[in-house]
Amino acid sequence: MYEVRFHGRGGQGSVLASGILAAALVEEGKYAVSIPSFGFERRGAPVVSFLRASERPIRQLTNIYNPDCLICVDPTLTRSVDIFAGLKPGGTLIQATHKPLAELVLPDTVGRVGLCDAVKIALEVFRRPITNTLMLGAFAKTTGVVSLDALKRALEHSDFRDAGLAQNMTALERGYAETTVHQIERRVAA
Amino acid sequence: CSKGALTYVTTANIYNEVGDWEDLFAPGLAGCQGCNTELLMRHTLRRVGPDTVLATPPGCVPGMGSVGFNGTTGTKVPVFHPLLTNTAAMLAGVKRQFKRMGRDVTALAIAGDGGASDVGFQSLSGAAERGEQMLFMVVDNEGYMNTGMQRSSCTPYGAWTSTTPIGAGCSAGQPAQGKTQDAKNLPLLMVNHRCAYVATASTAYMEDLYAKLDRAIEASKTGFAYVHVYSPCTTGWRFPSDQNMEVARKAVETNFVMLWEFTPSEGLRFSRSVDDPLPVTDYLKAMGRFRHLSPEQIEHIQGKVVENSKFIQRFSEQAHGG
Amino acid sequence: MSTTTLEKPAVSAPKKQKVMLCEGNEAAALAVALARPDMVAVYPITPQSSLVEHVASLIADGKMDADIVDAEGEHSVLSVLQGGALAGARTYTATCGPGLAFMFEPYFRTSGMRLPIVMSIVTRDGITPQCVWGGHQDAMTVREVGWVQIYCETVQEVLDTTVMAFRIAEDHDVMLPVNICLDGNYLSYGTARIELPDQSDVDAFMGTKDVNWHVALDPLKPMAVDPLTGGAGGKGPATFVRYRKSQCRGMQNALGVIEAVHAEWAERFGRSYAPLVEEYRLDDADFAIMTLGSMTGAAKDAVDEAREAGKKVGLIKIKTFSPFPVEALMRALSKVRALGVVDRSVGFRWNCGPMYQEVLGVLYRLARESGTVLPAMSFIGGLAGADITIPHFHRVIDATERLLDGPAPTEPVWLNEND
Amino acid sequence: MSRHQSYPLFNLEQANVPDDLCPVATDISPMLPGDWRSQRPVVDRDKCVKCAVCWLYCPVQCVEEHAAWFDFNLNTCKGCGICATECPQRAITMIGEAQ
Repeated sequence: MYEVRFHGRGGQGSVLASGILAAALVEEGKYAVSIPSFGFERRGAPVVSFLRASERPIRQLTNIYNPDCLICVDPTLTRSVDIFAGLKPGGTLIQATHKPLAELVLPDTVGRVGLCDAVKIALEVFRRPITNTLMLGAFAKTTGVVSLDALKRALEHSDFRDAGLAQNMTALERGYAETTVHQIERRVAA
Repeated sequence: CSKGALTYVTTANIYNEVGDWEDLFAPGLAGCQGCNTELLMRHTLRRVGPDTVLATPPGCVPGMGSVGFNGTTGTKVPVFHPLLTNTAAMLAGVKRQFKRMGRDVTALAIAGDGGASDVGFQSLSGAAERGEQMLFMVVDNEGYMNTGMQRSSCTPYGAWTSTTPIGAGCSAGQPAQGKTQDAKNLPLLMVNHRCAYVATASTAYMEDLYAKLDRAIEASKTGFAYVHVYSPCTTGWRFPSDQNMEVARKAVETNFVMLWEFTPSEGLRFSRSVDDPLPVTDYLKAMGRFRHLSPEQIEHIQGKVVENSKFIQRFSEQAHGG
Repeated sequence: MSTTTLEKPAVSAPKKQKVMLCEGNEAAALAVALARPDMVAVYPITPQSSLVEHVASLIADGKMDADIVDAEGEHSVLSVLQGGALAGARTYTATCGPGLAFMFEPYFRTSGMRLPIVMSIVTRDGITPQCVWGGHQDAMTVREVGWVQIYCETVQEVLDTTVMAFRIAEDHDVMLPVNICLDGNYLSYGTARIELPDQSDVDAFMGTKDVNWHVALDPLKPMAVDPLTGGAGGKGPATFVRYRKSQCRGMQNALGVIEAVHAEWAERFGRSYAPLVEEYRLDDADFAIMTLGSMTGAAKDAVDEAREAGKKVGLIKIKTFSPFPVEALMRALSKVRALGVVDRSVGFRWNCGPMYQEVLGVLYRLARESGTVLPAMSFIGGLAGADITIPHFHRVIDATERLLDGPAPTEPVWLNEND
Repeated sequence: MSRHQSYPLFNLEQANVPDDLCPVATDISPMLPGDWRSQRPVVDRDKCVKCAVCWLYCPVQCVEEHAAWFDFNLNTCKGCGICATECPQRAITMIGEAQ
């Protein structure tokens, strides 16, 4: 079982991204379950959604408290939300940011980091800061849990059409290509 | 036509035309002696005919046995009790399915004013807004007469009902003198839904009623048709049963009730002149429920009659004169 | 033609099912489309809204040939469908919580008129406290109103059971409305992989439509529908009792029909579910926990973990809650020596969960037959969208295990009290 | 509407429909309110001009046409007196049933 928690803001499409990732995993013959958190998800308010992936059918329909991976599609979110709560030791962070790794404050649980200047790319692709599909590319690049091809196929089957689909394809590819992956060596082994 | 009523008497025209048509209610219904509602529903269903589904929410219409009792029915067309609250919605479902099946069936509701203007208003308004294809007739006897003459929102100002009684008053306020609010004008509310057809009618003006029924039946094939019939209640209003038509007539002659019709394309048109009305006291004194009225209350009612008349006349003028 | 016609016709192999990903609400909508209703009435309410939006889209896209009525409230939604059903329409809607409460007046009447309307309840907790999140309080509150009520565990089960609901409702031995309950939030918005049956296979499963063979509002078949019935004296009381007894009989008939329809579904589509009561790792269990709805998945995982730790625990899931599957539960409960029941709603009168309260009646019958009283306790969790996690179920398992050699508490355990 | 006669009422037995599902009624009510009457209408046949006003306003629609006059079906007449009050010819009198 591989568990992912998405962090974003209402309107940024993190719930949609979670769904597309689940669809991509199913494309690859895996099982996936995605659950959004439920609240009053107004535009701009911090939102969370959860995704489980497995080789076997998934029975749990619950939230995720100890994720293997965090995907944070908004660079400013860490100021207001403790996105790292419950992350498994050695866990992965996929972060939208223009900052280099050295400028990020990370807890000891983070073992691998994928960084993508998603807002800059999104402004070039969409002329708006829509980072969700970009960050799926970043996720594929950083973890290898899903292939870029499967994500593309899932995108093709999504509700995106025509120009929107083309833009999101570009975003996905650039997210994959322009993400830097860092392995963090800890002095003390667990 | 086998009918031999005098053709020079205009009232006989209706008889000559429809007298042979079957009365689609059972011969025996348990309406009160001289019940205007029974008169209205028998004429209405005869005119609408047997290719009809009839909805009659709780009230005098089913109360007199039109939906029957323990295995017997009072109606020769399919008939049902909706809830007091959902007549228009339930009938809409029936009509839509027949439309889907390509069958021409008239969806007819005969509802009381309580079930239409109070607790049933939401479903009525919703169905009218959606343009559900039906003929919705309201029998306005100005209260919940079937259950013991309680007040409805169509009960007029000053009227005695069993829940707006006449009393000596208490330390907290004035003596109780009947209903203290004016009636809700339901047909005007329906005009504001831009129904395919809206009309007011009275059984004292049968030719007018029949003409309006014809237009309403036609309109119900394409949209929501609404007919509001003022229906004096011998039992609840306290007048002798033989005076029914006289009371109905006086209501119109005093402008307490005005007869008009409305379509979105033609606007509102009076079907009987509202000029030179009789004083409203001619109407009020015809029945017991207004016997207690003070001069101030009568003045209030007369004022409201004038106000209502002007209000509806302005609708009419905007449609035709302006 | 010959005596061999007693054998059932062979079911042809189903066409390949489309694998896709969707949320529970969409699965319900897809199932409704497969069942080909004539009329759907909708009014949006959280967490049902996306379900009726999906239905509206399917109709707008020409993937579903139904008349959609955007009614002005749930009261009218069900009323429209009653009219439609009386005129012969196969009908569907969905609601929850306050919508179901507002619908109560026609809701009660639907079962009395024996109208086979199918309605999803995307379950939501009861207000007040004001809340828009999941819980079974809405469906539980109306459990005594004569609707068949079936709870789903997974998104796939939502899809399959929603199609089956029409067959169950319209079975001539049942002729009762059916609620398919899917947990608000976890199932309504939970997205999972599903297999979508082919329309032609579902058409073969559904058979011919005959919704209003027993009552009709049709000018060519004049009758009075629902005349006044009853009163003291005359033939009224006996007439009323005859209708009520028939309703109760239809409800009991539903038990067998639900089983048969599930068996046929498994044969045609290759997916089987315990139709009434599921037994999970029960045969060699000392004690069991009991669940309802989407909580069951996490509970099964917790049972597996507890088994690895040496606890002899099993699980009983109720799928069909109304009619209450007394006999099937008797068989399941006779295998264990203690029981913990997890409800996602409260029974105010008894200060316990409503499912637990229902089970007490079964335990009484079991005690009469076996001579021993099974200790049981009530757990209440997952109210207002709260999560019931594997750790919660470990608490349930541990507390239930202690019933084997200790007294049973009389108060319920509130699982999310300290979350 | 071209048709003005009722269709025959549905027959549960013929249709093989159980009588304990949805409550329905398929027999027309045999109730006749003629015995409610304390007064009955009497027509002066010489005065009756067959103007049909009594028919128009009779709530139970019990007015029957004869060759030269209109009369009343006393099985259903409730004795309300509307016909007598409305008759333009004053051709109808209400008389006590006891007489």
